[in-house]
Amino acid sequence: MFYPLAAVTVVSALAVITARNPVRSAMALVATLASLAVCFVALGAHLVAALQIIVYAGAVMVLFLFVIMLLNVQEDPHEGGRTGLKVAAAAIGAALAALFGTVLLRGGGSVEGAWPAGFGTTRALARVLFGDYLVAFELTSVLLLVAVVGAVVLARHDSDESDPGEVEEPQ
Amino acid sequence: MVESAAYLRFIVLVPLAGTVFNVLLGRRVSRAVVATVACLAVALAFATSLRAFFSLPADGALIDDAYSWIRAGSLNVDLALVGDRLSVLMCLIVTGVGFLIHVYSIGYMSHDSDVARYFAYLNLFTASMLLLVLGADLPVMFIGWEGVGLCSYLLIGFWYEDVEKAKAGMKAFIVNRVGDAGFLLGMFLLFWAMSAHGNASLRFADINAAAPSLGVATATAVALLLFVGATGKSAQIPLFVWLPDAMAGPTPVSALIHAATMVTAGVYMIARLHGLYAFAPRALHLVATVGALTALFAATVAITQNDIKKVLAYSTISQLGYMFVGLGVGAYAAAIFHLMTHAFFKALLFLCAGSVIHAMGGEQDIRKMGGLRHLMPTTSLTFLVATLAIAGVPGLSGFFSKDEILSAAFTGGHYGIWITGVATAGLTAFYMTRLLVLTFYGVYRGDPLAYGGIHESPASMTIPLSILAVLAAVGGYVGVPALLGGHNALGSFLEPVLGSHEAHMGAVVEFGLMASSVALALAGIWLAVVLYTAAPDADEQLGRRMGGAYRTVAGAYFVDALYGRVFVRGAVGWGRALWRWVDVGLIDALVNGTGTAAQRLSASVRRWATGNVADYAMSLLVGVVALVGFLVLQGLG
Amino acid sequence: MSVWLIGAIKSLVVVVMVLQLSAFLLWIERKGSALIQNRLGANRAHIFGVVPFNLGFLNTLVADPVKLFTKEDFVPAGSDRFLHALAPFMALFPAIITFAAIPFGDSIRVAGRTIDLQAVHLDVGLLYILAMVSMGVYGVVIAGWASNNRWALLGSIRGSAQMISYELAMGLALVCVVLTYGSVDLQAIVRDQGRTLYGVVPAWGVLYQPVAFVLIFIAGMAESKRVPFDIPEAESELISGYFTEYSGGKQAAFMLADFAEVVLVAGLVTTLFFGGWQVPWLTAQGWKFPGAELISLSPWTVTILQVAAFSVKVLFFCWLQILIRWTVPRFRYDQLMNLGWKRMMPIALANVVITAAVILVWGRAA
Amino acid sequence: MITAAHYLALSAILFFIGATGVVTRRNLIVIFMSIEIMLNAANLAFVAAAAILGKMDGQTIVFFVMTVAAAEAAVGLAVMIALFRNVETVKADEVGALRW
Repeated sequence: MFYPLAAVTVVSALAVITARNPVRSAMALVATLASLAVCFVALGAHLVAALQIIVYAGAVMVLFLFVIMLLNVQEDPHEGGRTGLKVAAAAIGAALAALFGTVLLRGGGSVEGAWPAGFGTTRALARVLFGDYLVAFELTSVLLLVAVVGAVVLARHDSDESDPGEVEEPQ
Repeated sequence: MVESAAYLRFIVLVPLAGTVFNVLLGRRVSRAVVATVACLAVALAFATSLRAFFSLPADGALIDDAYSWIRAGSLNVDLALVGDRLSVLMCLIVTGVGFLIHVYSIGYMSHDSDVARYFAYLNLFTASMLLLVLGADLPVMFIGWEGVGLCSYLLIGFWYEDVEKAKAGMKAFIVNRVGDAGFLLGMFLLFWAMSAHGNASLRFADINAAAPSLGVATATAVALLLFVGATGKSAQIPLFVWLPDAMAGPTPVSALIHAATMVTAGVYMIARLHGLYAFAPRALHLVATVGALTALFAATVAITQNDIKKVLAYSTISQLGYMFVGLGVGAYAAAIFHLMTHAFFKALLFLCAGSVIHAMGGEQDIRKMGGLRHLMPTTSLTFLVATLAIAGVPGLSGFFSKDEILSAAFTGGHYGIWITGVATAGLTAFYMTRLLVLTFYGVYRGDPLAYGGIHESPASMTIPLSILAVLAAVGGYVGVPALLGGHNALGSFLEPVLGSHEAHMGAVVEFGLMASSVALALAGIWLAVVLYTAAPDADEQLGRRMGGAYRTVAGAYFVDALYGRVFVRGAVGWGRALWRWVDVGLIDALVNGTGTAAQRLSASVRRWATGNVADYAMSLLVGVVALVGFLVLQGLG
Repeated sequence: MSVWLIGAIKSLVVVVMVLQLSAFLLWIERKGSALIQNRLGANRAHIFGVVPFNLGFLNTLVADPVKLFTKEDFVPAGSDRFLHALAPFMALFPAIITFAAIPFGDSIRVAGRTIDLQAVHLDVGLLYILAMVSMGVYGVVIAGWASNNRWALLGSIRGSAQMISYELAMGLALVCVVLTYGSVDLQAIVRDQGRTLYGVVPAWGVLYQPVAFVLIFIAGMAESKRVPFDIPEAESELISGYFTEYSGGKQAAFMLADFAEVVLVAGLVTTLFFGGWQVPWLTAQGWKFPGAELISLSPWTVTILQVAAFSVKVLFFCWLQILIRWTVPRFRYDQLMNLGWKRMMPIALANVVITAAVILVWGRAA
Repeated sequence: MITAAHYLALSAILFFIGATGVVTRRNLIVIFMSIEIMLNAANLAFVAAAAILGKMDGQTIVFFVMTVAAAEAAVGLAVMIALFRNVETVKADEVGALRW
């Protein structure tokens, strides 16, 4: 079960960075996120998996698609340029993966061992979230509020352009 | 005995207030208000000086400790004013003559467009001069010293649109800087010496008191350095060259600054420090020698000048020489006496010259004048009085003061100096009579068309002339020597400050001395009258006959040209060399090199900042790989 | 292995049920709309051309799909073929697998094994449904993008904006439900509704959360993009919206997805607010009418009754949606957005606050 | 037997893919997506760690990562819209006005 899942994840992730068309990249990313959600389920994180789909696949990626369509970003015919950079990036990325892999593999342990009762349930997560991490949780809400306001301010047209009432005011 | 008198500061502050008023509001109010404020300020200063004069303690001074100026280490300098007999007398001269000249200026400057600026400068000058006179210590005097220098520069270059006049102002300023450097060095040395003797004060009283303990060498060095300052300010050899050029300024300015007051600052300063100079006999001797040489030298030059103001300028230099002779032979009171009488008659002479120039529409060449006494009777008469006074005709002020100096010189055994002085007296009588005759007597030689326009000056000018004429005539009677039945009131008045200088040779000798100088003076007058009445163009014949010698004298012995060639051109050459080799070659190269190096370096470094996020991410990635690799290796090892 | 087998069987059952129900709805819609509009409706699908053998919905049930799937599968020039093909499945797939979490009956015991009548028993069932509903938007977006057609793109942008907007109100309303039941497990929520209030009234969710019911029902209809929320399709404006460039089987998939969503909304509303598979007063042992003796029933009977009750409820809400679809005219775009953001969202927020306050003061009902 | 190491290796590979994408792609939106991949790789590592340790903290961190990622996406995409409105491009190498 793990290997096909991992294969799907990796292939779709590769598709994200190799696809010429941003929409295809986005769809590949959705696939990556979905298969990662399945990984989460396999690791006993049901709630995180659901959140992964709701937040990432359901909201963030739709936002991405929305922006892609809004800006009408076309396929990039010159995307093939800078081969040297790509090769170097791939080499360094591989080195990084190898290094991380080295480190992470040494910290291996079973993931199918005896989890404590209620591990990964909504209740368990809520207990930690609203216990040890309460302050961080509240701060996160502030962060989101700020982000929303910031996004609105940034993406908004200038008010004098978008307000037709001003223009139609009789002289 | 010292009395506190806080009103002394108003002698300085009232003219200063006049300046402030005319600077801030002068352009907005009428000319009448400007002039009234300026004259009133000086008049008030004169009145305050009179009050100080009448409240002088019998033996002592009035002190106004206005403000503690500098407190640094052992150095204590107060912005203090001292009103003793010397300084109050000077105040009266400055404000009195100054007031008359202010009034005169109303008429003289009536056609000028920038009266407010003129009177602002004039008031500022008066304030500075009074500060110089009243200052209780050397630094305060130095402020006044620099202040009058600044005003002199500003007023010489008053008509700055004329480049020559602006240049004359700069010349005066620069030459004075040379002298000021000496003054400053002297002041520093004096402070050092005073500190070394445990009395870190620069008060005149302290200096004069401490002078004996300074040692002859130190005292001489200080005295010489300060004398350098005095030669600058008072136009003595070798720093006289600026004064003839200073005639570029308005004539009342020449009268006030370059005849009556500022140029006497050097004399006043040495008189103030007489205690110090008394212990530097060599320096004192040099003062006398320089004064005598300057007097003779300037008198010879004055004979050959054709510009009415230039003649008076060289005359001033010559008379200042007399004063230095007086100082040099230890007759400080006599020097101050001559300073006072000279202030009267030389101011009068300049003002008369101004009246003539005013009437002639700016013409200053005496060869184009003549016969003006019919057209300008008051000016002519007052000029005659002044001429007789300066020539030393007995009974007039110049006779008494000059005679006192000369007799002091002879009495002191300075026979060479005495001979020089007597010769100068003859020359003085000659060139002054020449000036008088060429200007006011004989026939008119100028532009016939302008003849009809020549007229006597207005009352605002003639009244000061008359008053000064009276002063020039009778001013000498404050110092009638005992020989002539007087008791030298001025001398005894100043005695508490300057000490007495009574050394009599006997009546016969003194009469002989007096007679010789008087005879020489009368001879000079007679010669001039005979020569120039008969032939107004006598100078040209003289010039032809004497050739190079005459040209040398007429060109003031080419001192100016020499300075120009040696110092000015040398300085310019040095400046050019420094600019080209040091400034451009070294400093600029260093600065530009630094800039260029930084630019080149950054030009190569900035390639890193491609503006492409991918490259930044790439370098970030490389860094992460390196870091993680290091950690992994460390963990594995 | 039997776990897998049981799961597979359950999944198959659910998928078939949903698909058949969707197809059935197609016929209901045709005849229903005819009924509403006082006309005959679809009546030309004969078997061998014999009228008596026109077996009503069965004919249409077969004829419509056959007709659709045999039409030309047209792909417009300049479109992204892969994404163009992917889109219908992206639309249909989430709609169908959402049912996996919806319980259609209580657990039964077969051969010593307890089997939930629910494709997958998920701890986070409600969130799962929310997640899958949010995935539904991709079908719309990709379809419009891949069609290389302005109307299609406009339709998909409208569709995605609409779905995101109403998801918000729906999510907030679901929060109220979660607060009420104290669980996100759908089976637990349904079981909780088996209680009675004062021993008489079945404790269905609608009694606790009427506002949330209305909000979720409206939002659900908006998610299914049907009239009056058919802005993304809007025949009179955008030809056919995001699936303008689709034909044949792919178009059938979109239609199927629409009807699947209708069923999904009905199922969700039923589960959350109308007791799910609960039959009033029916317990695992039999009927226990208030004030009456227990009428004992066998477990199988009870199970069948429960599944039937669930089906009837779902069908009722499907019919309600069709009724609304053929009754109310289409919103304008601004009206749609105003309703979503300025009406439903604040109401949902207020509802959350009030619910939380009530629970804080009086405690949970259960 | 699937161990945590498998998941961690998967996480490393995903991170590498994301990093490579950030460096090689020119389209800012795709770069953004690559960053999301990297974030998700980290998430996977967290969840795996939670599974290894049997503690919920790892999953809680993922919750925060998701929240921050959502905020980042909102602001980042708004920036991109503003950028596009001004310079008509979302190519990373064409937006170099502040270089040098």
